Amino acid sequence: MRRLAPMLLAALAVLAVACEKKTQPTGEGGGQPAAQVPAVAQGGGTPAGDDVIVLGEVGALTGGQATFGISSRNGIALALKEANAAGGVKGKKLVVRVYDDQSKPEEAAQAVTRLITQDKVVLILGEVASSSSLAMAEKAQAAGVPMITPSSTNPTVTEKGDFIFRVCFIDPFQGFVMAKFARENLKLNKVAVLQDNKSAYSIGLTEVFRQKFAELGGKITVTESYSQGDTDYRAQLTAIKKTQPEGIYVPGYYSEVGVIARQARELGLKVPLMGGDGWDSEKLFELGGSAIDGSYFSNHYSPDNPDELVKKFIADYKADYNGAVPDALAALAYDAARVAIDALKRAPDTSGPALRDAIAQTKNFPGVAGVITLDAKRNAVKSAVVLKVADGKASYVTTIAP
Amino acid sequence: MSVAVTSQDAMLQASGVSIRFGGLKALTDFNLTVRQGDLLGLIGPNGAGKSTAFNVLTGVYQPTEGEVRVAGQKVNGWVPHQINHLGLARTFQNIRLFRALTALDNVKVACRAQGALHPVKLGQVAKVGTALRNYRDWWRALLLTPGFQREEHELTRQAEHLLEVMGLSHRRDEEAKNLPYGEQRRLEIARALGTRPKVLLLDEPAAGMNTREKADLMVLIRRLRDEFSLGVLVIEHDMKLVMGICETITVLDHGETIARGAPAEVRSDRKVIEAYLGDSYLESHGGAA
Amino acid sequence: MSQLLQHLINGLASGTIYALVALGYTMVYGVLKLINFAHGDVMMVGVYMGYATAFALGREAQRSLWGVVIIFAVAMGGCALLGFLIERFAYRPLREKPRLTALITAIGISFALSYGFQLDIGFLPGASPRAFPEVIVPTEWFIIGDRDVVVWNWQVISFLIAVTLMVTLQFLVYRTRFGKAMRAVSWDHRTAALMGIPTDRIIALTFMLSSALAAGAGLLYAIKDTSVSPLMGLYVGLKAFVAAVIGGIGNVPGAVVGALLLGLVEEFVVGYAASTWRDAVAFGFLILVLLVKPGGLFGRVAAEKV
Amino acid sequence: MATPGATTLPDDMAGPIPPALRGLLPVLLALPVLALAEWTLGASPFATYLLSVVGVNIILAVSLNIVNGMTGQFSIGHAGFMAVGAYIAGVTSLSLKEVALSFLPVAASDQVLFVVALLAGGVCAALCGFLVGLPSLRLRGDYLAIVTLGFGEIIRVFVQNTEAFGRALGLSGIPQYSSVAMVYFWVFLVVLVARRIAGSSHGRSLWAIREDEVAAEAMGVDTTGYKVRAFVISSFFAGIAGGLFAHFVPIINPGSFTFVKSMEIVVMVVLGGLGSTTGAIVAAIFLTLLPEGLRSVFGYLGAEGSLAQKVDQIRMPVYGVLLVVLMLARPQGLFGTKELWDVLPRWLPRKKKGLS
Repeated sequence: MRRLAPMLLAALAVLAVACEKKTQPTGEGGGQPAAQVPAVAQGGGTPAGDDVIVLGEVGALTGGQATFGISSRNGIALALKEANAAGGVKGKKLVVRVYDDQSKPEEAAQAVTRLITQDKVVLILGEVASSSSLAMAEKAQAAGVPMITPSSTNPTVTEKGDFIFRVCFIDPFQGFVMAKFARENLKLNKVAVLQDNKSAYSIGLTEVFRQKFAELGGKITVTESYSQGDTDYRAQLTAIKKTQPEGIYVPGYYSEVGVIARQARELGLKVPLMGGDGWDSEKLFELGGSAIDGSYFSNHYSPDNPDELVKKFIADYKADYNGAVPDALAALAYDAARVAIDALKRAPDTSGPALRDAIAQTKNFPGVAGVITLDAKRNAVKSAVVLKVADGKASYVTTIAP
Repeated sequence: MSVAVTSQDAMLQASGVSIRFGGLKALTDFNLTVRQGDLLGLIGPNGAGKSTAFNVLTGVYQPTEGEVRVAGQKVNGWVPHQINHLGLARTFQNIRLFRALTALDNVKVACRAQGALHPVKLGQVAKVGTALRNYRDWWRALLLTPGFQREEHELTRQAEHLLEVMGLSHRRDEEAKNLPYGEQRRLEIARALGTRPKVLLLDEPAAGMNTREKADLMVLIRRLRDEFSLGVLVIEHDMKLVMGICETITVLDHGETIARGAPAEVRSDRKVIEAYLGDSYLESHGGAA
Repeated sequence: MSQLLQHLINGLASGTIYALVALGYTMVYGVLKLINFAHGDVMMVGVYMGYATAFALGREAQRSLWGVVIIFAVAMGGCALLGFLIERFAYRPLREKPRLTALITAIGISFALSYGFQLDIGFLPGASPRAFPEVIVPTEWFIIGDRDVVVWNWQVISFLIAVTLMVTLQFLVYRTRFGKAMRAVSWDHRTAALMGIPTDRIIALTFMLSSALAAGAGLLYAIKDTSVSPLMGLYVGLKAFVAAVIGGIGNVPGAVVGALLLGLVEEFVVGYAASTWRDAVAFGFLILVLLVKPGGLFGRVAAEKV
Repeated sequence: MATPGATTLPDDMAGPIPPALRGLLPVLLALPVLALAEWTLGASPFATYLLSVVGVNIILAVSLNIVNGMTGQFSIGHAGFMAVGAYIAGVTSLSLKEVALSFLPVAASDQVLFVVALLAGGVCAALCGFLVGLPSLRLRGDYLAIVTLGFGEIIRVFVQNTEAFGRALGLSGIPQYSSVAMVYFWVFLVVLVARRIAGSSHGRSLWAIREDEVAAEAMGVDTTGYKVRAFVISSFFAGIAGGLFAHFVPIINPGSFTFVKSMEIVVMVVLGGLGSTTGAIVAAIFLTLLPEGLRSVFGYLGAEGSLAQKVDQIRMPVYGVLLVVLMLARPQGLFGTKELWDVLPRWLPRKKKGLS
């Protein structure tokens, strides 16, 4: 008993030292730490080493949203690989340091702080979940390090400050797109909603959809909820069935929607399902099978797009990740990384303000998930496409402009 | 530690107590009175209901019928610690010390419960007031007020005194579980005395002791009764011990009181002999009776 | 009316699966007084074993009767082995130690399994949910009205499998030598050991049995909800555990009744009240039951001998 | 790695410090130390953040130890109390955001309001603790555990469905008043409270309940009352921990207070040794720094390359395996029921042996 406890303490001390070491910027060999005065846009200082530029990424690699975090990570890795193959930026190689936040905002805040102060990253990419992005945005803004979120759609994220950008559209727009499509193209009168109560994204889309759909003269029969991670939605669907809707709006993620579609058909609900970009994944067709056929969702881009860029992205992604087809999150992450690389190329140096200004000037950037122009609120202005699912793939129906 | 009651008052009184577990009658029409200075015995073969009687008296079980009074107060429906506060303390048949605590702390736990400045208001009302006062008491401990320190000091002194009385001073800082068996028994008695009881219930205090230790114990029990002005009720298997010290003996069998009286009377009672001989008593105890 | 019937079917369907998982908790608790937090994750591993087997068999073979039997056998056998290993290396060394210690190793194993299976390294499946193959080709068996109520073949088959497993278990526990030994160990494993019962072996067997049962339950669950994911163990495990406690943990029929009740309560809360409050109601129901019956519906609070 | 010094309670009255001063002395000593720490750390956001997380976890572990370790009850819903504290304190701070006490400088006024918010959170959590403690009138052991777990989950669902608490997105924009000094002031307080309880007759009563509830009751200990009070004190500090958490984490979200979080706290307590306050502290520090340390280790092993991207994922499974290994190696926890100074090598001054 007397022997082991001190030993453990010693191990602890070693660990602490291991952490401590990192507090000194590796580039400066343990010299006076660069002043990291918060809120003053001094920038992250010189990145580690002379021949690399370090980017930071925070994502959910474990926990409830891991599947989205991993897609994003893959997309970013692909973009960096391509950039490095093309000679990097300003003669330097790009390196991304990826930290897992276990799908928790406090871990995201911790990871992003580590990226900024220990790893001296010049720019931050992430997260999918808006709560985690909000936590990161706060820290990034305070430190004056630009951050691009690939797929956090909550409007408040970019409101955190002028260093925060996004390359996707925001919740209100997508809710509006589907409401308009359902009412005007599909001519639906009565629609039920099934939202993911654990996801801010889903709640955000639901609110806007309900409001817009009612404004356009439609009727919401009922709003039911499930929680991310559920696999049995029969109770909600049975309750929805009672209200005899003509369509069901399911603004969730593919990981749940596929199963929802199956169970809806199983219960004899034959009406079309509708959703947002959270649906976009090969997994949707795997999980939903034929049940998902005849459904619609709004998205950033259409995979039928003859654009070379999209084709190349899909092919490269497949080659790198065992034939997996990229989902929207991977595509957006890929775009976010490319926007970042583009800005790094254009910026005079890698200081925070210089990068911020370079990112803010992004205009008509050809992303795989649509052409990106950042507006004054640092949000991407993009049209949305509506896709229809049939025979295990999604095909283009129409485009709806903001 | 003087008690302001005359020896005439019944400190513990059970009248017509019965208890039933499901269909099983564990105790029937049990009557008992303990006064200050009494030294009573409760005997009976295995499963006669002796421990059940103890448990009813101390509030572990609730009587199905009849009533129990402690210091004149009816205690049906009370929980054990409230009954303890009225002046009833006990030891356990299978020693139940606070094993990981030191001998001193074992006794201090008991001393404290009584020494509290704001003893728990008895009865079911005025709960809120006591609750609040109890919290105030915590503050004194958290702020380490001088009064609290004095009180703590006083508790230690009391507990040390009790250890001394029981001859356990040398074990003061030993964890209870490390004490030899006989000393654990004595520590349990010391702990019970810490609650400043008026009546002490001893549940087989001599179990597992050798003849010499038993003899010492007999002396000790008498001494405690006199020194602390107690009424003592002893459950015992060992007839010799009971006969040796108790003035009145109650004999239980199958939950019923089959005899009561001075040792000599009980010893020659037919029913008692029958109960013991006819039961497994002889087999298990090799005719110790 | 038809809606009510549909809810009833749904509720019973999830209830039977909760029951199978709950039985595992209850059996292990019975013999070891241990809340086996890794139980749900063992179930998850079992489902992945079944998933891998189904793929190895190929689309045609997995749908044959023998295919299904092989899938269940592999998953249940594999899980029995996993359960054995966990018990042998993570719980047994701690048997005479405070109960909480084993609980912590259980949590450790739960973390290792559920997070480990989220990795996409080597054979590990990755975090994304997968579609579980339709090993029982779905056919509608009963239809009421204009498809107002639909009962599918696999629902009936699952129900029958679940009931068969439960009856077998009941038989095993109350009618065999092994069951008698198990109950003896549950009562007091030291005394049981003194009586010549091979305690270690009985406990190991109980673990294997409960793990196999979990794998079976997990497969039925995956067939029902057509998907499998690394976190399913956590969600289902928690609910099943609650079910076991409602019924009185350690009590075999209690676990079944508790699970069916929980399944129905959840279903009706979602169907007729607010779906957002489902989990709160489930736990509220649990607390209510415990307040009225502190030992669960069928459990007894053992009066401590003084 | 400053383990906040626990106060010692001399067994008799004699001593260099006058009794009247003993109560407050540790607090007076701690304040300048904290101020100094704050001054040194102010420049490093990462150290500040990490130390704050460590501090919050210490508060959680030490407070849970009062219920699980000292009293021997088994609560696995501590994250629920933390959530109550976090949300109540967060909402209080948000609504007082524009308020300033005119007679104080802004910074000081903010700190005063912060403490008010913390106390609001703590008191609400304590009330919940009282409500959860009440069933302990009837429930024992694992059944009590499951009630606490259920309570935690109900709180989570409640937050998720309440607009004022930000639902699934969470509550953001809470002023970030917290500082290392403030966090460690509360760490210090909870440790002080835990140690003083342990050294007082209240503590002995709790230990007695843990050792043998029946005997404790028979010796006049109001077991139910003590259990409820242990719950109240423990959940008060969990609420404070939550409140602190809400003021340095930019957003609080129901996902941060799941039963997995509760389990993490239980793990800290058990790993430290049930009943050992210093054990809980050491375990909290160790387990909080472990993932971050693994990150460093993996970082050194090779931050580039394709496996490096996956490296961070491996932390959690490794954490799980380590738990098992640690428990097997030391089933009684780091220190058992003893405190740090009881297990330190002999050449260090030893405390007088006794209940600690």
